[in-house]
Amino acid sequence: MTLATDAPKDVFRLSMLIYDTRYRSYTIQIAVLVLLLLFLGWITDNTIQNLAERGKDISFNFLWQRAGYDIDQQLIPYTNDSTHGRATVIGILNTLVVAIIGCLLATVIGVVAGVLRLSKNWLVARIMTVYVEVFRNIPVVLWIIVASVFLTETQPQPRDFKVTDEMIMAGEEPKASMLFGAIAITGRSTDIPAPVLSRPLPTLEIATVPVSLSFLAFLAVVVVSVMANRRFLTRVTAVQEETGVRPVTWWKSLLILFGPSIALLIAMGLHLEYPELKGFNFKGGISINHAFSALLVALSLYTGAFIAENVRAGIMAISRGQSEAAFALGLRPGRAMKLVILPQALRVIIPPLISQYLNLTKNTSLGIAVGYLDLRGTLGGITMNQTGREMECMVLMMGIYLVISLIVSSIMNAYNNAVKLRER
Amino acid sequence: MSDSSFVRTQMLPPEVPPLTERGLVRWMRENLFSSVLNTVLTLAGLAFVIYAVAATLPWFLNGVWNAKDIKECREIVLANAGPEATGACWALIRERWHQFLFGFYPADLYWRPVLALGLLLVSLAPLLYYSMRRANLILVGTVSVLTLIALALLAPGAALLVLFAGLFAALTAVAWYAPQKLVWLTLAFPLLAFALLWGGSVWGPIGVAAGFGILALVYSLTKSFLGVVVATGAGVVAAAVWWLMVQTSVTTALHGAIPLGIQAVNSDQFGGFLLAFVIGVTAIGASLPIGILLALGRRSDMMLIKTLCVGFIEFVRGVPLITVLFVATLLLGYFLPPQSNFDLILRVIILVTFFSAAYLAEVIRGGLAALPKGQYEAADALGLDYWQAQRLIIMPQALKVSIPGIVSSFIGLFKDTTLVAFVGLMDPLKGVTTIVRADVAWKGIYWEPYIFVGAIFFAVCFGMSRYSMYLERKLKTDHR
Amino acid sequence: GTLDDVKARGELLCGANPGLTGFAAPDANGEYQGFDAALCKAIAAAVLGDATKVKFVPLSSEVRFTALASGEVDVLVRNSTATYSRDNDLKLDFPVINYYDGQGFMVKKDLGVSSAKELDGATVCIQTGTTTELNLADFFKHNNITYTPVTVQDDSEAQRNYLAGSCDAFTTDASGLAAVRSSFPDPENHIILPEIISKEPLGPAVRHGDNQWGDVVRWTYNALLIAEEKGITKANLAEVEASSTDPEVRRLLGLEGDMGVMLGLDNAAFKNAILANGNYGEIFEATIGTSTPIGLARGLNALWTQGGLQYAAPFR
Amino acid sequence: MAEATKKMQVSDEVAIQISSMNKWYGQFHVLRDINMTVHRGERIVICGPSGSGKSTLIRCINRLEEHQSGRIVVDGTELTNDLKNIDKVRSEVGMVFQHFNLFPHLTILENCTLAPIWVRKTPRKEAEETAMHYLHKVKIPEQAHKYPGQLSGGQQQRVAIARSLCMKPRIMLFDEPTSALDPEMIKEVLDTMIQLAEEGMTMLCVTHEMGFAQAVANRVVFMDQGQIVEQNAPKEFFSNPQSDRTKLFLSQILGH
Amino acid sequence: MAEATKKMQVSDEVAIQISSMNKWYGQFHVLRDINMTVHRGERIVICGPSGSGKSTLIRCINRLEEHQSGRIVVDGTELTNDLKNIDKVRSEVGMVFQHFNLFPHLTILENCTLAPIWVRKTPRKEAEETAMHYLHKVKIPEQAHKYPGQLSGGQQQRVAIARSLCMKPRIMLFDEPTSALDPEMIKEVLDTMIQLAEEGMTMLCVTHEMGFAQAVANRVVFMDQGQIVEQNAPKEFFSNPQSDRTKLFLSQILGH
Ligand SMILES: Nc1ncnc2c1ncn2[C@@H]1O[C@H](COP(=O)(O)OP(=O)(O)OP(=O)(O)O)[C@@H](O)[C@H]1O
Ligand SMILES: Nc1ncnc2c1ncn2[C@@H]1O[C@H](COP(=O)(O)OP(=O)(O)OP(=O)(O)O)[C@@H](O)[C@H]1O
Ligand SMILES: [Mg+2]
Ligand SMILES: [Mg+2]
Repeated sequence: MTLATDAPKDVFRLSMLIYDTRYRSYTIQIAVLVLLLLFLGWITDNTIQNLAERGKDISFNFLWQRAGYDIDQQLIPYTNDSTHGRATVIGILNTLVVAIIGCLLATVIGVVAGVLRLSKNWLVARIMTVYVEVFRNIPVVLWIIVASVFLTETQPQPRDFKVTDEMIMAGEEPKASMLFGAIAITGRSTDIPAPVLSRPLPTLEIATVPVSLSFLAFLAVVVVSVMANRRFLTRVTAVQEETGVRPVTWWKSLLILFGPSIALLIAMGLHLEYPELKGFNFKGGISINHAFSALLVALSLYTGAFIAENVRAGIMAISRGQSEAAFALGLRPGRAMKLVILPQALRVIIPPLISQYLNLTKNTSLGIAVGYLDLRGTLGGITMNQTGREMECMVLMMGIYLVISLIVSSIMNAYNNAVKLRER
Repeated sequence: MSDSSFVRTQMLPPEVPPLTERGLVRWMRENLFSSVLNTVLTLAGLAFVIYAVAATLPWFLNGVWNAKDIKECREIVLANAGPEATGACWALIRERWHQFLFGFYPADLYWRPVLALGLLLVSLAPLLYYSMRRANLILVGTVSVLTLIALALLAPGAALLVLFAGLFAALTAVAWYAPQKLVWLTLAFPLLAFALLWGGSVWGPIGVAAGFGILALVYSLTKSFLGVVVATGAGVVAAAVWWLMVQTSVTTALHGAIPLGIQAVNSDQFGGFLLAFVIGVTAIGASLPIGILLALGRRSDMMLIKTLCVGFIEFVRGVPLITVLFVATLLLGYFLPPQSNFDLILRVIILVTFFSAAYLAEVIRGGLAALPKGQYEAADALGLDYWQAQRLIIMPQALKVSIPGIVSSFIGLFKDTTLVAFVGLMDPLKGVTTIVRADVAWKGIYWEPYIFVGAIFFAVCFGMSRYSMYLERKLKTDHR
Repeated sequence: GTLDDVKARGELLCGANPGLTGFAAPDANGEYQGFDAALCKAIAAAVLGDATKVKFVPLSSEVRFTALASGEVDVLVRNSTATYSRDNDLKLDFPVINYYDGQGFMVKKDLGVSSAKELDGATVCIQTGTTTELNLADFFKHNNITYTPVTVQDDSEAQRNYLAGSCDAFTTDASGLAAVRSSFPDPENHIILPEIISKEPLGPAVRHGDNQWGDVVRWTYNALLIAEEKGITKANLAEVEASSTDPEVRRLLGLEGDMGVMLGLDNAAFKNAILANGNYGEIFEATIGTSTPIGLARGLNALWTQGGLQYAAPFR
Repeated sequence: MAEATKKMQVSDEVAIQISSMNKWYGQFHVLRDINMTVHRGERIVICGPSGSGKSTLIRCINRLEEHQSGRIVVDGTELTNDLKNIDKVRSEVGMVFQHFNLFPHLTILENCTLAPIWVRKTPRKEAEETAMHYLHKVKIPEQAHKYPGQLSGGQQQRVAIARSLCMKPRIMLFDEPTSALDPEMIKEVLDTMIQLAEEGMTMLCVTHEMGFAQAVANRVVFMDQGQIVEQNAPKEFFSNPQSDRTKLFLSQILGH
Repeated sequence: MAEATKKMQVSDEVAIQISSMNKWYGQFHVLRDINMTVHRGERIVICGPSGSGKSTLIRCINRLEEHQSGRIVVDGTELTNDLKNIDKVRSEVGMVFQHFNLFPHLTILENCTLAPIWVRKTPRKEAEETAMHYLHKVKIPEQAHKYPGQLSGGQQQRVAIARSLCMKPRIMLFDEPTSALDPEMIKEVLDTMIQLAEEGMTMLCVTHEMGFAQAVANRVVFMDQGQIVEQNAPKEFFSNPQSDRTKLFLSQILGH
C-alpha cells in the first residue's frame, strides 16, 4: 500500500479565481456586479444628461398640486380642485374595484362554465366550449371594446324613459322602462337604487377620507355574526361527533348570519333611494358608468374562459378512481364532491386561478380602450399629460402595480405551501 | 359443492344491445334529457342559441360587399331588406383589407412579407417535428403550395414567381431527404426575414450575423484558458462591442464599396397583422435565449445571479404590458445616450422581448424542473462541461417539454400585440381600424372591422392552441 | 440644430394625428392628407426642396410632447393648443398659430338646448389628454353647474359615443365639431352651441431653444400667408414669377435678395413651399374649407385684411 | 391452515344472485348472459384473460356500472335505478381497487372514518375506534396519522382493505388487489385477505394469484369474452379443467 | 470461470487512494474517516445497509459530491476544487447509475458517441465505430438506432455500461446497477459486468448481489454508518465475518 503524501500547501494562485470551484463563483458574481453597476451608471448618466437637455428635473411635487380635471367614478370624494395625489388614489381605487369585482365574477363564470363543460349534456357542453374557445383566442381589448359598444349602442337613452303629459293623454307607453321599477340601464350608465339611512350615525373625517360610522358599525355586526355562526357550526360538528347525526342547521345559521345586521339596518332606518329621471339623466341611486361595466364584463368573461379551463383541468386531474372509491363506500355524489373531489381539485385549481387573478388585475389597465379612469387613466394618463412628468408618473405607476401583484402572488405562495400534499 | 361446477360448452355470440341502448334515441336520452336538470339546461341552451342566431343572422345575411362608402351600403340594405333591417357593410373590408393585413407596406412589395411568412412556417418545421420526415414533408409541402398561391395572387412578376417555385420545391425536397438540414434555414431565418421585410442593403444583416461569428470565435479561442462561463461572457462582450461600435461603419463602408440590396421599407410603414406578426414572432424568438438564460440563472446557486434573475422576472411579471409599452415610448429615450433615437417599433420589440422573456423563463423553468437529477449527474459523470451539458442534454429535453407552454405564451403575446395601438403603432385591431374609420367615406362603421380582425385572430390563435394541445398529448405518450 | 439634422437626414419627421378628419389622416394609400399635413409638406419643400420628403409619425395625444422633446419628430403638427405651461413647463415653442380655434359643444337638436349654460347635469363626451378637459372643468365650475364626464381615448370613440347617446353633449375644438358633424348621416339634426368656452390657438410646436428651426417653421408658414395676401397660387406662380415687380413678392420667390440663405435654406425655399400645396387659403379650401365635406368657414382664420387674425410679418 | 379455511361453513343463504345479466358498452357486448349465485360465506375467485369482463362484472355488483338486462340481487335488494337500493347495496358491499384509490388529502385514519361518519352516521369517537381496530388487524396502526403518499404500496392496499371493513360490509369485492404491487408487498396483502377469509367474510376476488385461489377459494370462476366459461372448486378447476379455453389459460398462467 | 477471474493479476500501481476522508451533509456526518486504496485491476464490491453512505462514497470518487476533509487521489490526480483536475478525473472514471440515466432524446448510438465526440474530440466516424464495438460487447448492436425508451431495463443498463466504456475509462464505478431491474434482467447485466471484470478493468461496485461479489470481487468492503467496518477477500468475508454488524447484515441479506 502506498501512502498518500501530505496534502500540498494551499497557496493562492491567480488562476484559481477561474479554475477553483471555491473562488470561481465569486469571480463571476463580482464580474456580473461590476457590469451591472456600470450599466446602471451608464443609464443614470444618460438620464441625467437627457433631463438636463430637456430642462427637466425629477420631483414629485406635482402630486400636491391642483389636478383641475374631473373623474366620473369616485369612491372617495374628489373634485377638480383636489390634488393630483388624490386623483392617483382615486385611480388606484378604481383599479382595485374593477379587479376585485372582476375576480369574483370571473370565478363564478369560470366555475360554472368549467363544470358545465364537463356536463353530460351535449348541447350545454358544446356551448361552453364555444364560449371558452372564442374568448380565449381573441384579444381582450376587442372584448372590452365590444362590451362597451354593446352597452352604449343597444341600450335606450335616458329620455326614452320620459313620460310626458301628451303621452299619457295619447295612452302611449314610453320607449323604455325601468327593470322592476328600480334599475335603469341606459346607453350611458346603469342606475341602481342606493341604500340610504334615514337615521345614520355621524361621519368622521380621517386623513381627508370621510369614514362613515354607520358603515363601520354595520361591518362590526357582520363580523360578529360570522364569528358567531362559526361557533355555532363548531358546536354542531361537536354534536355530530357525539351522536353521529348532524342537526338541521340551515335556518339557524341564516338567522345568526343575517338577523343582527338586518336589525341594525332597520334601526338606522335603511331604505332605498330609487334613481329618477331628472333633466338629462337619472338622479339619485347609484350610477355605474359604462366604461366600468364594459371593462368589468369583458374582463370577467375573458378571464372566466381561462378559469373555466383551469377548473375543468382540475376536476379531470382527480382520477375517476377517487369518485368511484367514494361511491363504493356509499357516499352520495354530492357528498363525494364535497368531501373527496373538491378538496383535491381545489389544490390543482387554485394556483392557476390566482395567476388568472393577477392577469385580470393587470388587464384592468386596458380600461384605456374605453376611457375608464383607473390608475393608468389618472396618474399614467391625464396627470402625466397635464404635468409632463413622464418619468415620475411611470415609475410611480409601475411601482404601484408591482406592489399589488406581489401581494397577490405572496398569498398564492402561502396557499400553495399550506396545502401541499404530503408525500414520502 | 359440486353443484356449483359449471362448464359452458357453447360460447355465446355477441348480441346487439336492446333498442333503448341504440341510435339517436339513446344518444338524446343520454346526452340531452338524462335528468330534469339536464332537460332544463338543454332547453335553456336551445333558447339561447336560437335567440343569438335570430339576433345576428339577418345582419350578416343582409351584408353588402360592393359599395363605395357607407351611405351607399345603407341605401343598398334599405333597398334590399326594407327600412327596419340592418346589414353589414363588408365593402369596407373589401376596399381596405390590405391595410388590415399589411398596414402601409408598399403594395407592390406585398410578396415580401408573404414570402417571409412562408419561410417562417417552413423554418418552424424542424422545431415542431424534429426529424419526423413525413410530418415535415406534409407541413413544408402545404406551406409551399399555399405560399406560392398567395404569391401568385399578389403577382410580383413571372421571373420572381419561378424563382420562388424553385425555392419552395428545393425546401420540400430537403424536408423529405434530410429533414434535419432544415435547421439551417431556421438559424438563418431571423436575418433572412429582416432582409426581406425591411429590405435595404444586404450588408446590415450580414453584419449582424458577423457579430454572432465573433461571439463564437472569441468563445472558442478563450474557452481553454478562461473556462466556459467566463469565455461566454468574453464572447458576448466582444460581440456587443462589434454591434454597438464597429458594425455600422463597416457595413456602411461595405455598402459603399459593393452596393447590394433591395428596396428599403421603413418600419413606420408596417401595420396591421404584419406588425402583429413581426412583433410577436421577433419577441418570442428573441426572448427564447434570454428566457433560457434567466431560467438557468434562477436555478443557479450563485446568490447574486439568482437574485437578479428572480428580481427581473418578478418585476416584469408584476406590471401590465401596457406600462412596459409606455416605457418604450416615453422613458426609453431618457435611458439611452442623448441624441440616439431609434425606431419606435424597434424599441417596442426590445421591451416586449424582455417582457416575454420573463414569462418564458418561468415556462422553461418548469421544463427544467421536470428533468430528473440523474440527467445532470450522467452528463457530469461523462465529463461534459456546463454549456455542453445544457446544449446537448438538458435544453433539448427541457424545451421539448416546454413547447406547449411556449406556444401558449406566444398566443398570449400575439394577442397582446394589439396593445401597441396605445402607443401609436398601427395594430390591426385599433390602429388600422381607427384610421379607416377616420375616412369620411366609412365614418360610422363599427362592427365590421372588429369582426374581420377578430376572426383572423381567432383563426390564428385557435389553430395554435389546438396544435399545442396535440403536441402535449403526443409528448405525454412518448414520455412514459 | 434641427435644421442641419433634417438636411443631413434628407427627410422631415413630422408628428401628426393619425385620425383627425380634414387635419391629418392617412388615405387608402397611406398618404397623410389634410390641413396640418399640408403644412408639414410645405416645410419639407422649403427645407429639402421636395414636398414628399416628409415622414409622418402618428402620435397619440399622450405621447406627442415626449416624442417632440426626445427628438423623435422635428416638428409636431397635431392640433396642439399653445399654452403658457406647455411653452414653459414642457419646454416647447409654438412659432406660429396656423388655426385659431375655440372649444365648443355640439348637441342633438331634439335635446332642446340652445346654450351651454343649460347643460346642468348633462353628460359630456371628452377626449382625454388634452386641454379640453381642463377647460370643461373650468367652464362648469365657473357657471356653477354640474356635469358627468365620459372620457374616451380618441376622436372616433368620442363621436361614436355621442352618436349612440352615451352623452348629451360632445365637446372639442369648434373646428373638430364641424368636421365631425359634417360626417354624420344627418348633420342637420345636430347643432353647435354658440358658446366658445376657450381660446384654442393651434399651431406647430418645436423644441424650445432651437431658434433657427423655429424661424424656418415660422417663415415657411408666413410665406404661405403672404402668398395668399399677394394672390400667389400654385397655379399662377410661374406667371407671377415671370411678371411680378412687387419687391416683396420677388424676395419671397427668391428672385431678389438672399432671404432663403439668411435662414440657412435655399433661396427658392419659399417658392417650393408654396408650390407644394398652394398658399394658405388654397390649403384651407382644399382640406377643410366650405367646399369640402367638413365645410369650415374661414372665420378667425381669414386674413387680417378680411377681418381675420391671420397676419404675417412683412417679408423684408 | 389453508385447508382449514376452505372447510369453513358456507351457509345456504344467498348473498348475491345474478341471473341472465347482460351488459353493453355502446355496441360492444361486454357481459353475456351471466348467471351466478353466491352464498353467504363463500369465497370466489374470478380469473380470465384480460378484457374478458371480470372487472365489469364485479363493478356491476355495486352498481359502479349499470347492467342493461337481467337481474342482480344483492342481499335481498335488487339493483335497479332506484337510488335508495343502490345506497343500501353500496353500504353493505365493500370494494378494494387495483390502484387503492385512497384519498390523498386525508390521513389514514380519516380515510377510514370518512364513510362511517357520513354514511353510517357513526359518532366520530366510535368511528375512530373501529378504524383503529381494523388498522390493527391489517397491522399498521402506527401509520394512522400519516398521509397515503407516505406509505408503501402494500401498506396503502392494506389501508384500502381496512377502509372498506370499517363500513362493516357483509360482502367484499376485490379487483386485482395485488397487481399493482411489488412482489414483497403482495404477500402482506394476501395475508390480510386470507385472514379475512378465515373470519368467514363473503368475498369475490378478481385475481391471478393462483396460490391464493387454491388456498382460500370455495370456487374459481373462469371468464372469457364476457361469459362464464367454467366454474368449479379450486382443486378440480386446477387439476382437471374441462374447457379448452380454461386449459389454455391455466397453461399460460401457471407456466410462466 | 469465476475462480479464473479472481486469479487475474492485480498490479501494484495505485488507482484510487482515499485517505482520512470525511464528508458532511449539513450537520450530518455521512462519511467518517474513510481510508482505502484501490490498485489497478482490482474489483471491489461495497455493501452495507441502506443509508450507510455507499453511494456517497462512490460519488465522491468522481466528484459528483464534494468531500470536506482528507484526500482523494484518482490515477495520480488529486480531487481538489480545481476544475481541470475534476475534468481529468471524470474523463478517466466511468460511472453507471442505478437508474441508468440514459439520455432519452438521443438514440442508443448517440448516447454512446456523445461524450467521446464532445469531450474527447474524437471524429464522429471513429466514435461510432468504438460505440458499435462496445454495443457488440454488451450484446445489443442491433438496438443502436432505437431510443432508450424502446428498450427493456436490462438492455438500458447495458447501454449505460457501454456508454461509459466508450470513454475508455481506466476505472468503472457502479452504483447498485441491478437494483432497479426485474430478476430476469439482472442476469444480463451481471454477465456484462463479469465479462468486464475478466478483462481486467478496475471496478468499484456497490451491490447487494452477493453471488456477483463471490464470483468476481478481489475484496468486499462493508460499510455502516458512514464508516468502513470490515473489508476482506470475499471468501473470508462471507465464510468468516469478523464484526457483529457484518454478521447481522449477512444473515439478513442471505437469509431472505
Ligand atoms: N367504459 C368503457 N367503455 C367501453 N368499453 C369498455 C369500458 N370499460 C371496459 N371496456 C371494455 O370492456 C371489456 C372488458 O373490460 P374489463 O375491464 O371488465 O376487463 P377485465 O377482464 O377486467 O380485464 P383486465 O384483466 O385487463 O382488467 C374490455 O374489452 C374493455 O375494453
Ligand atoms: N443530498 C443529501 N443531503 C442530505 N443528506 C443526504 C443527501 N444524500 C444522501 N443523504 C444522506 O446520507 C446518508 C447516506 O446516503 P447514501 O445514499 O450514500 O446511502 P447508501 O448507502 O447508498 O444507501 P442506499 O442503499 O439506500 O442507496 C443517508 O442517510 C442519506 O439520507
Ligand atoms: Mg380489470
Ligand atoms: Mg445508494
